Amino acid sequence: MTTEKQVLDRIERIRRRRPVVREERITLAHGSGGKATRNLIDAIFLEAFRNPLLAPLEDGATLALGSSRAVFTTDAFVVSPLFFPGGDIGDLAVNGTVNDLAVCGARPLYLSAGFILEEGFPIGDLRRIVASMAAAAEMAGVSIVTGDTKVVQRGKADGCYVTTAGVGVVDRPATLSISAAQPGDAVIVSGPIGEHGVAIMLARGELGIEADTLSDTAPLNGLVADLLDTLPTQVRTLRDATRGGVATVLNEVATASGVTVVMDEESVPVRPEVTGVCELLGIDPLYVACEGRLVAVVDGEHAERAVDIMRSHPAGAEAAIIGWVGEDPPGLVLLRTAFGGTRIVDMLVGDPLPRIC
Amino acid sequence: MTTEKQVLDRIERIRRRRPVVREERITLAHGSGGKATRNLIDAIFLEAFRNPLLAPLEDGATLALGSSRAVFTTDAFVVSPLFFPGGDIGDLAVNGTVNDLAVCGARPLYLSAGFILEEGFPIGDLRRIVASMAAAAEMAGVSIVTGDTKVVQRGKADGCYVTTAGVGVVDRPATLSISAAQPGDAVIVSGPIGEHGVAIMLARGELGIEADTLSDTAPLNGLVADLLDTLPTQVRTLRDATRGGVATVLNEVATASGVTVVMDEESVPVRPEVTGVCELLGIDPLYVACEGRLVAVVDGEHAERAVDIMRSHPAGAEAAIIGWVGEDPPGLVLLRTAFGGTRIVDMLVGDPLPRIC
Amino acid sequence: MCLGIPGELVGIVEEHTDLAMVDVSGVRRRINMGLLADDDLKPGDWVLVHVGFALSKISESEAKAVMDMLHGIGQAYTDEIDALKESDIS
Amino acid sequence: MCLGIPGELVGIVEEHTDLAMVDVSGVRRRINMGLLADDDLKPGDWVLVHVGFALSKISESEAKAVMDMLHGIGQAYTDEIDALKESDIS
Amino acid sequence: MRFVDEFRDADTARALAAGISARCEPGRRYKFMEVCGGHTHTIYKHGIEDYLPEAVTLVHGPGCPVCVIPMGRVDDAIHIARQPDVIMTSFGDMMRVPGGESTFLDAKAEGADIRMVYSPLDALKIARTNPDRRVVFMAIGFETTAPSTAVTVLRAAEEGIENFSVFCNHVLIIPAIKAILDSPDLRLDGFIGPGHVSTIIGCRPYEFIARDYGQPFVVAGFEPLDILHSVHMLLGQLAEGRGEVENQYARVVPWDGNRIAMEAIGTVMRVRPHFEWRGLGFISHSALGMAEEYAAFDAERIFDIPGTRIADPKACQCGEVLKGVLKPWECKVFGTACTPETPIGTCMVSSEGACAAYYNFGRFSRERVREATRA
Amino acid sequence: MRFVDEFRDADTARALAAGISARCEPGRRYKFMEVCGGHTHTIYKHGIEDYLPEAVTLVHGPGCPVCVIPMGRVDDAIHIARQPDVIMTSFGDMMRVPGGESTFLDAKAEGADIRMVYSPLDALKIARTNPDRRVVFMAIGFETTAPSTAVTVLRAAEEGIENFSVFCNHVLIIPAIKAILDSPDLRLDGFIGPGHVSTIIGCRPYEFIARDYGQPFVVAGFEPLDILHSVHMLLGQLAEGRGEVENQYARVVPWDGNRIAMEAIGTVMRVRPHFEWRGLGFISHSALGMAEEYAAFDAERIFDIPGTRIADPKACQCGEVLKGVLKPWECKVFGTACTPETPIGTCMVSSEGACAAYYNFGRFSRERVREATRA
Ligand code: SF4
Ligand code: SF4
Ligand SMILES: [Mg+2]
Ligand SMILES: [Mg+2]
Ligand SMILES: [Mg+2]
Ligand SMILES: [Mg+2]
Ligand SMILES: [Mg+2]
Ligand SMILES: [Mg+2]
Ligand SMILES: [Mg+2]
Ligand SMILES: [Mg+2]
Ligand SMILES: [Mg+2]
Ligand SMILES: [Mg+2]
Repeated sequence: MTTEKQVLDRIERIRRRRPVVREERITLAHGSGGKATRNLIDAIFLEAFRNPLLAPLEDGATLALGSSRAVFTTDAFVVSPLFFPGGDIGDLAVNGTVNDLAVCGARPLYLSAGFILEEGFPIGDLRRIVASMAAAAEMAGVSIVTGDTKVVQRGKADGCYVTTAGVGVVDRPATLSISAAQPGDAVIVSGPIGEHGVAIMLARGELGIEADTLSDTAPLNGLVADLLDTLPTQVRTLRDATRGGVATVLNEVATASGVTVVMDEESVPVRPEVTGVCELLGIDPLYVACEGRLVAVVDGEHAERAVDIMRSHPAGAEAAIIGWVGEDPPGLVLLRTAFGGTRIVDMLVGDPLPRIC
Repeated sequence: MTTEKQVLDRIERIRRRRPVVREERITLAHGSGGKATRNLIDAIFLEAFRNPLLAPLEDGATLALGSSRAVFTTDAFVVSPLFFPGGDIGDLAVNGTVNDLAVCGARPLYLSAGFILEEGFPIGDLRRIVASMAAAAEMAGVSIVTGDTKVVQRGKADGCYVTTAGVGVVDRPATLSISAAQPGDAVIVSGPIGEHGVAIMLARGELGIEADTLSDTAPLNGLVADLLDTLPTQVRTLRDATRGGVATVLNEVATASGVTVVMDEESVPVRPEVTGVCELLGIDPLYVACEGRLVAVVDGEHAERAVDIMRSHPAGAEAAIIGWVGEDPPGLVLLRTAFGGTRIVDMLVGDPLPRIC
Repeated sequence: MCLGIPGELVGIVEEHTDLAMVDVSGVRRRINMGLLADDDLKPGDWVLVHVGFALSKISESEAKAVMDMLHGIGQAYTDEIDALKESDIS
Repeated sequence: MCLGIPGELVGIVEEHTDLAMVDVSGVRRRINMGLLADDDLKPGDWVLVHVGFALSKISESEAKAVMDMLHGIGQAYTDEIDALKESDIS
Repeated sequence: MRFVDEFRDADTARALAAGISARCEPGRRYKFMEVCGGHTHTIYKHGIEDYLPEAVTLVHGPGCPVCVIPMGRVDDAIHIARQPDVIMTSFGDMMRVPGGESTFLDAKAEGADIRMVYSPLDALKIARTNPDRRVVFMAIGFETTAPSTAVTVLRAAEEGIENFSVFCNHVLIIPAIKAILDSPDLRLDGFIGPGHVSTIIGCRPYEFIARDYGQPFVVAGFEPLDILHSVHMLLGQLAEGRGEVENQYARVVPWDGNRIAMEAIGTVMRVRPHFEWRGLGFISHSALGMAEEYAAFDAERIFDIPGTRIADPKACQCGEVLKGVLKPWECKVFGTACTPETPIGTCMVSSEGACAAYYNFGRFSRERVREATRA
Repeated sequence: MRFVDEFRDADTARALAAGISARCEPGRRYKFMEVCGGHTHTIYKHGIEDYLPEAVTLVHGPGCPVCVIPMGRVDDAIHIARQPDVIMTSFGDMMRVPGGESTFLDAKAEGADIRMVYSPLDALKIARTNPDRRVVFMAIGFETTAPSTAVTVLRAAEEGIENFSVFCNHVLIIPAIKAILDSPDLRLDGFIGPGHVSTIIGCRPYEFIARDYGQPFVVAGFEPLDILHSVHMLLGQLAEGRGEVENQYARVVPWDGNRIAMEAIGTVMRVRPHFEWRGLGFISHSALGMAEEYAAFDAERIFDIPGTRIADPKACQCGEVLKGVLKPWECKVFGTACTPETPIGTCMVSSEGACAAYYNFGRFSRERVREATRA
């Protein structure tokens, strides 16, 4: 007779297989940042574009350009609404790309911006977005050096989409990688989670819920620089916890590094309003997007030091150790619940949440 | 009494003023590639992002990265229909960015791809697009190294939009610039014009016109490399003649370089079917987009050589000298018509043509 | 599906629509109070919220009674734990 | 607006819809021939096309007559030009 | 959060766990069924099983209203949603529930206008602001949710909103429990009763369970201490040889339920003669349909519905899982062919479904997880 | 392209230009008006003026049907287009024509469903495939275009397509020419007659011009040699002291026009008692409206149209330009306030408008351009 253990082992083997996309059409789940997104990327994009720079699926690709090392990244921003408490699509588009460069260990320098505008979009709104982008670029110390604008017929977009790409230089011999986490490392988050996603959900007005939640959108390159200046090799992995939230980032770490990540629910910073909204809607803040929160995997010996460094930067004032890295079972994220129990924290299966970035 | 000359001089002065955007909403004209697009870019984007790398509005920005020089560019692709005779949005998105790098004198190396997919988009179509991108990248010798995918609600896009950005290295001490044209230079086009734009218009099926026109989408980096290998400093300006066509490129040259560009209508290569469609619809092929045609301004002494080089490359088999650069009046493009007359060829005023790239 | 969350009544019940503002951890939503017309609700009362409706008024005394009982269970363990708490200096 | 283009009739007129295929420089479109029902159209005839309708049948003899006349005007100049043409070796 | 945080206290849990162990008779094994999917979710989400001794097993019952919707009803709903003038509305839980051919999410991707709502009142609001469309609310849920639907219909009638209707799939808990009690292959030692259903129906309807079947039945709250407390109470009854209905959740559940809510249901809805439950088959008097008097709001009467009947897939063992006969991992397709991404049975869809909860939260053996999470 | 390329031959043009110069009386100046905007466009596009001696000036007449639409009619059309169930269709030329407040392009950006068509039959096709929408064709153009509209309406009636209508703005060339001939401030030596209008109406309707006003009138084709040839013919009439109607464009224009087309117009449309022309004011019997019998297809009857009347902007001197009294550059706002991007008058909108043609193609003095383009 088959035992529970045999069944569970078989499942883990199956999970490690190359995913296939069985659906015939794109659904919202493919954009959720969870499993369906990952399957789409693996089975369609990685498969077709196969090359060693894309394959590790870091937040950006590290390139040799002449004698220099650079990081190159891109993100498309389709957030709705375009303007929300704490930010707008403009600063989101700048910060998002700045952060992807920063977490790859690069000093962000140059951004491109591609706009897709819907016929009828108010030019006043475009001015606001562009001004936000300029301010965010200034704050992050980057320049928007090239761009493109397309206009589509009314009804073929949602006002304004922005795709930014970014280039940064790698000055230090960093070994940052999603697959570099090691047993004994600590997991740190730079501040309270889920605020961006909750702010967006509420800003749509459809839920009738009111709360004072602001998006956490912010550039993280300063914080990352501080961290890497002091702990250049002790920092293993950096990620900004965007679509899919902290849980998704840690699942990626666990899978890529072949380790267990153990989270301690009680030490994960979550503001009460975020908890309130999540309880009301029955969602888990671990999966809710941030746009200005860093997840860092750091050599356990230097974890306290890393938290201190973060806390002395405004973007990391509420940094906290939220877990650690173990050896077995590889590829899984486990949670010690505040209640004192334990459970798995899996990749999100396509929850059709509203568009958040 | 005011003379005609006084009036015309006053107009030219006014035309040189910084443009303002008076409209309250985005219209299709802002995406046409003509004057409205240019005004939007000048008055809103340049104004807000002001920095010396963006200001020249080349097809890409030339960056110092460590000790290397690189070019960085982006384009958003929203073409409708997604699949058309001669290509699809996938190879268009790769070739467009490869070409923008090439015309800045860079060797295209790395591309990013940001996808905005509409809920309900057939995954089979996505596979086709991605396969096209992979094939185009292979042909151009570039790698797609980073990307992003977003899904928007049904009715908030038109199937699939792709924004590519690209990075290339500058190996040679090129002085290519939109403002480098000099009196005595020759103007060369690498092949028959307007085929892409016509192929797209017909592919939409709304005009009921049938013709065997194929899009000219193609990578130009090989052709450019051949040209610059032999004539590194004699080539002044390179552009791919996309939105707005050859006429728009030459207007940009005339304005930025402060020269007159004189075109000889008879020597501009146009295939009969393109002429036929343009005559039927009352449009001018000089303004119709190409996606694989190079416009080169070359030292007049070496123009024949440049044409020979182009003609020995498959992408330039039908290259031709189509005009020359003069001194006065600065900022204007003039045309010697096939009929033997002369006229101005101005920037396009927002003709609401269908989405072509 | 049967997700129900305690919230505090922070506004007056609006006559026509039966709606009142309820606060959940600093988050507010208008909730339909029609099913609790028999209860004598006032601001400060707590209700159980489900899909936009208040299903029942929460009894603070019953809640306290259960907590007291729970604290009574396994008294020995609780003593131990209290001792532990006092020694906690974090 | 009054744009009219010569095109060659390359298909049969479809009875019900009055439509026929017309070729303009290798480009084909179905054109309404209803306004030329009085003319006896056949493939190879040329018509003037305007907003999807054929407005008139083009007379080849009239065209030739005009061209002949034009070539006759300023015969002196034409002779000169013919000489020029012969010397053109490109 | 008040009434929440105090019921999640780990110290109290440890004390209570000790009490539970102390109440277990050495060598005896206990099998309790939590009827409600909300409980299943809580158990996994908080890792409550870590506090239970080996001797106590929790069995996940049929109380996930999403999980019991037969595939044919989903197809019928999609059929309605595909009418060009229809806006279909439902709770987010429904979006990925598989019908015979597709899900709401698929139908939406193919062009149907399907919108998630938080409350049936939001669906009514959509009807109010889209007078040229027909807005259908796909109503699912036990007695907990039925009153909200009923009140919404009453309001629609009051306001004369004619473009609003309900595709009623409300199910009743008592017939389901009875079906399980009557199932020959089942051995249970007691029930953790559905707390939120009971706010509406009260505790009396369960009395037959104690009386006729001699089973202890404790109506329980949804915080982890509530569950542990209920287990403690069930063990107490067993130790004392009692089989009674007890109310652990008295802070929320009045013994007599909610009169107004019951009346609203009684006005707007009627008990159907029978209704199909996924995995359990047809059960008499187990669901609510719209009353004749509210026919104008009844999507089943308004739309020409195919009334699709689709047999559960052969591989699917949801019925056994719902009855607690099989543990999720014992189903042959669990975790391989049937996963939350590609659910075959509905227990794999909602996070309240036994299979999904086990897959998402508990897929590893408890010892291994406990081992791994030791700091 | 046959019938095109041979009429663009530069060698023949040089010969013809010599012939034209030879026909000019020394010291005499000639002012010919090309009535049709298509001619204006051809003249600039091919640089025909480069072949004309100083003594010959071409004056651009009122024959751009887009340019003469009064602003109020544009506003009325936008009013119709804004009705939520309406699809407004028109030729691309209309998109940027300014009304009192906005253009079709603006209205489209604000949400109106406005679509460009190549043919009125395409508008009818849109009506056929959108039975739940009302499809309106904004009909513009002279007699050249009116038959196409008429035939389309006849087909709609035949097929019983009830959701199609025409907002009729067809104008008539003869009253416009007459208005110009009667204008006191005008001195002309002859007319280059509208070739494509004449395919429909023939050449007879112009006979009064020769007879009553003694002006030579040559119906001309649209290729550049046609224009030069016509100038040559006009000079010939003047040299011989004749004032007649001649047909340069006999390859296309039958002397008697197109009977079927005239009948189609006569069936579907009626001459309006008067109609406002931008810049020229009201002209009697100068436009076509829909006939009573086709009221079902008449947008003016179907829709509640404000019938807006808007005075031309003060700065606008389109009237003078349309009559050939002013050259475009002599208008005070030309090229400064009024440009193709921000047109004040309609002559600046269509590429057939005198101001737009001059701005886009001829803005520099001919000498300077000739100088600059010398190889
Ligand atoms: S694994 Fe799937 S098919 Fe098997 S019982 Fe669970 S939900 Fe049903
Ligand atoms: S410049 Fe403008 S306002 Fe003046 S006549 Fe021309 S179109 Fe009319
Ligand atoms: Mg990225
Ligand atoms: Mg990112
Ligand atoms: Mg990232
Ligand atoms: Mg571009
Ligand atoms: Mg570019
Ligand atoms: Mg480009
Ligand atoms: Mg370019
Ligand atoms: Mg991304
Ligand atoms: Mg859920
Ligand atoms: Mg035009």
